Amino acid sequence: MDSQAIATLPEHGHAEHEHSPHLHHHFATEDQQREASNFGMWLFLLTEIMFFGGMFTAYLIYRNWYYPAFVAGSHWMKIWAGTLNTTVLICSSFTMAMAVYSAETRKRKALLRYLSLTLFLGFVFLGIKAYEWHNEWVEHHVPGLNFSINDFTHVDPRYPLDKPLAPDMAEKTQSYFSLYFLLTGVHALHMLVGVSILLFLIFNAWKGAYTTGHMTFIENFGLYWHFVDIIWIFLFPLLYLISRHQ
Amino acid sequence: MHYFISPVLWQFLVKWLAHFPLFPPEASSVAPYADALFFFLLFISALGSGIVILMVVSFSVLYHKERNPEATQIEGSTLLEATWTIIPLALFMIVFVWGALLYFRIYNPPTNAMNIYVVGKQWMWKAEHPGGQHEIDALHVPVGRPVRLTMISQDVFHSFSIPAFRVKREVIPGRYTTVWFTATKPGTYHLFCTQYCGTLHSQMIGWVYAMKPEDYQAWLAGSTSGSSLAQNGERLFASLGCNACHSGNPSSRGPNLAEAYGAKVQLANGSYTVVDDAFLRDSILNPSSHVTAGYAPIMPTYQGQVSEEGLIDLVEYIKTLHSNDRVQQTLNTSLVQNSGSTTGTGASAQGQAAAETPRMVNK
Amino acid sequence: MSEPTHHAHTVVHPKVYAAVFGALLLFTALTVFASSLELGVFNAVVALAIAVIKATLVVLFFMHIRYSSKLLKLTICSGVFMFLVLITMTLTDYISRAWGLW
Amino acid sequence: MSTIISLPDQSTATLPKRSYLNSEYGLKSWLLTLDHKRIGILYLIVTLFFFCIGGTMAALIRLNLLTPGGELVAADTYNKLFSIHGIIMVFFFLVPIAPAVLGNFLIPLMIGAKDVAFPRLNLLSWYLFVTGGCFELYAIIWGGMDTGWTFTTPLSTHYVNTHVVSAALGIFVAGFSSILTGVNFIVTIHRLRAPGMTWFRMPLFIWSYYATSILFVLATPVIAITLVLIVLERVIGIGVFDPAKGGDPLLFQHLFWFYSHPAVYVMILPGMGVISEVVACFSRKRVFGYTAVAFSSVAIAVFSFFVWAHHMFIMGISNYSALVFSLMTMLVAVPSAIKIFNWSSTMYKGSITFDTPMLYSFSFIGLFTIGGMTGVMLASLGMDIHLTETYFVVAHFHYVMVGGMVSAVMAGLHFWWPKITGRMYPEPLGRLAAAILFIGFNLTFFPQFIVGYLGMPRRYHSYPPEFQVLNVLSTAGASVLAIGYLLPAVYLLWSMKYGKIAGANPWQAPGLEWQVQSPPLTENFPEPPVVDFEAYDFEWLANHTKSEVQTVG
Repeated sequence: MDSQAIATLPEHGHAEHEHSPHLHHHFATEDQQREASNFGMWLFLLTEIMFFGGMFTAYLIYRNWYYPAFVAGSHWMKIWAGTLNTTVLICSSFTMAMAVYSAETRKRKALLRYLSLTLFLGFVFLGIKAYEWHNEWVEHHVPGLNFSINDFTHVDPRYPLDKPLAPDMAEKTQSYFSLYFLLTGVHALHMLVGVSILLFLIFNAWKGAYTTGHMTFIENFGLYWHFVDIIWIFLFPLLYLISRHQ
Repeated sequence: MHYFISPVLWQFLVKWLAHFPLFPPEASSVAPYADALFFFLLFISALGSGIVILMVVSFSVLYHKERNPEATQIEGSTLLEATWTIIPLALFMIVFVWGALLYFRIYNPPTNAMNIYVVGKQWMWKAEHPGGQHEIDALHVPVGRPVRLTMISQDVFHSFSIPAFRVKREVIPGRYTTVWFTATKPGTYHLFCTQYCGTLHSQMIGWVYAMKPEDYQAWLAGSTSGSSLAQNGERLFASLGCNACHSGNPSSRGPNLAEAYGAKVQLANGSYTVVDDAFLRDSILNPSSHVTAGYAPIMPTYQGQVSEEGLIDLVEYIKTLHSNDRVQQTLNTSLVQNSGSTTGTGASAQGQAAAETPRMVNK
Repeated sequence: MSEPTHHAHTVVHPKVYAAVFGALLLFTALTVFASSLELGVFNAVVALAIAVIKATLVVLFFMHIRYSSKLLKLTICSGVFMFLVLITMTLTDYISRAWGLW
Repeated sequence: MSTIISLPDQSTATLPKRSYLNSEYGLKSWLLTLDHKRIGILYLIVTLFFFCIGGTMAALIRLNLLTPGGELVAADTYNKLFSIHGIIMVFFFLVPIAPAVLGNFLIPLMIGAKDVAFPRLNLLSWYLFVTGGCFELYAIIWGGMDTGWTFTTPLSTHYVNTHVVSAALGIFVAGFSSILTGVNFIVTIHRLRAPGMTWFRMPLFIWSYYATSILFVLATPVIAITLVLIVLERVIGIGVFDPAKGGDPLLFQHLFWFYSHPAVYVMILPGMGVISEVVACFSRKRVFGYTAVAFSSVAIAVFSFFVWAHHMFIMGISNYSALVFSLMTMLVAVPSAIKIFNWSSTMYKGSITFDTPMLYSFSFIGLFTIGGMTGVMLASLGMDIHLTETYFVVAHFHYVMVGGMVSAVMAGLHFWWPKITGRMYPEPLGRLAAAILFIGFNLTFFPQFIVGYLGMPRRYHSYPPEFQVLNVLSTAGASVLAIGYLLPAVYLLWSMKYGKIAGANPWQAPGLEWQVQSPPLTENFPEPPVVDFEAYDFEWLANHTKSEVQTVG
């Protein structure tokens, strides 16, 4: 690589950047490299927005069409679990932000601590989600695999004021649960990917990789983690809260 | 030319080349309108392409390197660019408005149109005339009278296309779509399924027979199946027990259906809707979404119990229901029949028909 | 380059993170509380409004957009815009089908 | 100022000692390369492989349609043929060929960068593409799929028993390759331009690739999730698109076309970029109205998100939506018209030569104009009712994609072939091939407009006998077209070894990519270039070469 050539560039003659081991040959400066990867990560998050966009569209349409079924379906959601999970994710977002901060201020121990906390909270979230899914399996609420409309055609003891649904509308609770499993499933898949990357990050952070000033990777992972949090911030009210009223 | 090839082959070629169409027949009232727009579009296309070709060819000749060794650099011209932005835009707007008007002409049937039902399934078209005439892969229509097709698919997307009439409409599972036309020339025209629908998609074709009104009447009379759609519907109505609630009595549990078709009703959620074919069909399949104000949502769904043809019969029956006399009559006879085993009274003719009707269901 | 490559990189103080964290928890509590009220249509409106506020907080502070270049702000806006185009233009079709033929 | 360029005699030129082609040897050096130029060539090889598959299917389709009875293959075989043809050609040839091949090779060279922003991501997207392709090949070899490339529900979810799942997964995986390529290009164009390369000094090629990348990033994820839904529907039956379970099959159409209409512009926008370069170079003139052409690329990209439901006019969308989408479609046609007129006027007072790339550009302009105008016919609501789902539509999109895009790809491939390989192809054969392609194309697809207006539906295995003459014409044209594709394949391969040495700048073009040796070095520019001239600045080039000749000579 011709580092001589870079040095001749008038605007970017910062000597300390030239020999940085993290600077890829096609970038002139480390700032440029950092901005580029930051921008790239954001573009990737845009595709994620659109990816969820298709599912949100489907959700809105069917909620419009089969509102009573969505009411009945969301009554079977455990609000405490949803609230707890929202809190867990928000906490993990906070610890992730703090991890990025620790990397910025080059504190290896703090970085390790916050990353491990984030990882732990990620597992807690997945655990609670798995518990909920297990419950839904037991209650025969998994469309396509294990579904029965029984719960919706009879009065729900916990909601004695609710009228049971007519069989045709009760069938439509499948739409609700399909979208529920689709949205939470794809979200959990993102969490799984995030958790796996976190393991890798912790290993590298332990070796001191991100506390030398080169922290693009951890910064971008932070963006990803926060994005997954944002998705949940919308899923929680959509699936658990807004359809609870007749 | 024909000295070099065999005369038989030559004659065959001439015949072949002389007898293939380049333009479809115009056989409906909208066809001339569609073709007028088409010729306008052809004209502006030719104009546009002509200008482009003229520019490219003349510049190629005029400014060929041999003739013009040195290019003159030109930045652009706002005036010219504005011209070729605004003129195409104006032309496209004309096309848009014209096309939209034609669209409404083709898809908004006149109120006096006669109705024929079409059911699409892999891979055939079934047409059902109100008089009970059934046909497969064929459609007989009178000339000079608006015909509305109410169409539905039993399985996948199909598309009902009559090129000579310039009409086409997707036939969708779960939902009625309509199209209308007035045939203007007696004749036999192609009927195609144009939406890819599986293995034998290209066999899902048939013929449309546009007939003089008197021929059509003769055909109707000659191919009757004995009972009209409404009569079939009446039997189905009774056998499904619809009359138990929709008896028309003021105290009955279901809304009165006499003269219901075309009326505006208020639904339980407060909104108003016009009772049309689609509303009737959906109410049978998804009753809880179509509860009339003032009634309890107690009607069971008939999803999976009535075939699309059966639904058409029911819809047609309700459309023709002007009073509840017959409903109550059927109700009485079926009561009689139900109690028949104990009282030993013979069932009436209608009761027998009702007993037969399970064959109509799930056909 | 037309965009400045030497963008001042701000280090956000943990106090800001803590404040945002507190606000997020507060809004979570609020949205759960609001869902227990009978507000009719406004249940959905309130819940979504709170979700939008929470998401905005996360984007602005945790994701550093408040301190980022215009390019990034524009990028996010365009993404949200396209998301809304997908949803609204599809939904208008469904809603306007009820208008029937005209 | 003069724009006449007197270059030293190029015939004595030799291939440069060091270039990206000979920097490393061996299969591994190609499969693990991070060099954008090598990745571009990897893409070229794979997409051409898929083109051969798709082309074979097309040949079989046309042969089957020689006779009205469709005697060559059985109906379900025919359905598989056109489904494979569509899926392969759309997702594995047209979408990647221009962005991934020409874009990868040229974007860094044109903006003065050493590489794309994320070289490893770039290699990853090639591997994703190959993986997607393997899924597709698996589906084809183990029996094919017969859904058509549009995967219409409920046909694709409940009524066919073919390899829909692996076909959909293949497209899903390849879609991520598109997304990553798009991300890479946008970041590269924003962040890696050479000093002095401002937005309005960029070649128009870069503008149109920028617009394409926006479409990649924002539209592709929607089809990804749609195909996931199809797969889930088939595997576990979740019923989002199933009318029997209360789902709406029209929702599938909405989501599918939200991607697939912008995808059409993914296919044509890069072609437009190529044409801008070629027309400017062979007219020796700056593109007429640079700003208008640049912004019309972006306008096409933006408007293309608002037009998707024009594929659904007869499917029962609401009247209101039909009006809105028809209007938006009319609007998206305007920027295309602007471009056509601007290219034509670029030739005004130029100094035109008719080298092969220029001939392909003429072919593009002609065919794309016809394709565009027939697009306006289809966008017109009432006309669409009669024309849609017939061979008219088939002819229309082949005019745009094959007539337009493939002509543009051929123009680009010939134009940059000397840059890619360092050697020239035989010029007379090139011109002949361009002429054959144009004639063959029109012979193949023009009869389809007529047969379409007559009402012949698309995807028909057999058809009424009165359409036979036009179909025979079309098949005859297809055989000419096949020669038009085979001939360049032969002479381009031949030229890789035996073509005469091209030299750095055989076309005397002013773009940055022509100021470096051919084939370029692995790092593209030994010294980062400083750009102090506008795009298509032939006067700058003339001065530059003159001073070089003076200092060297």
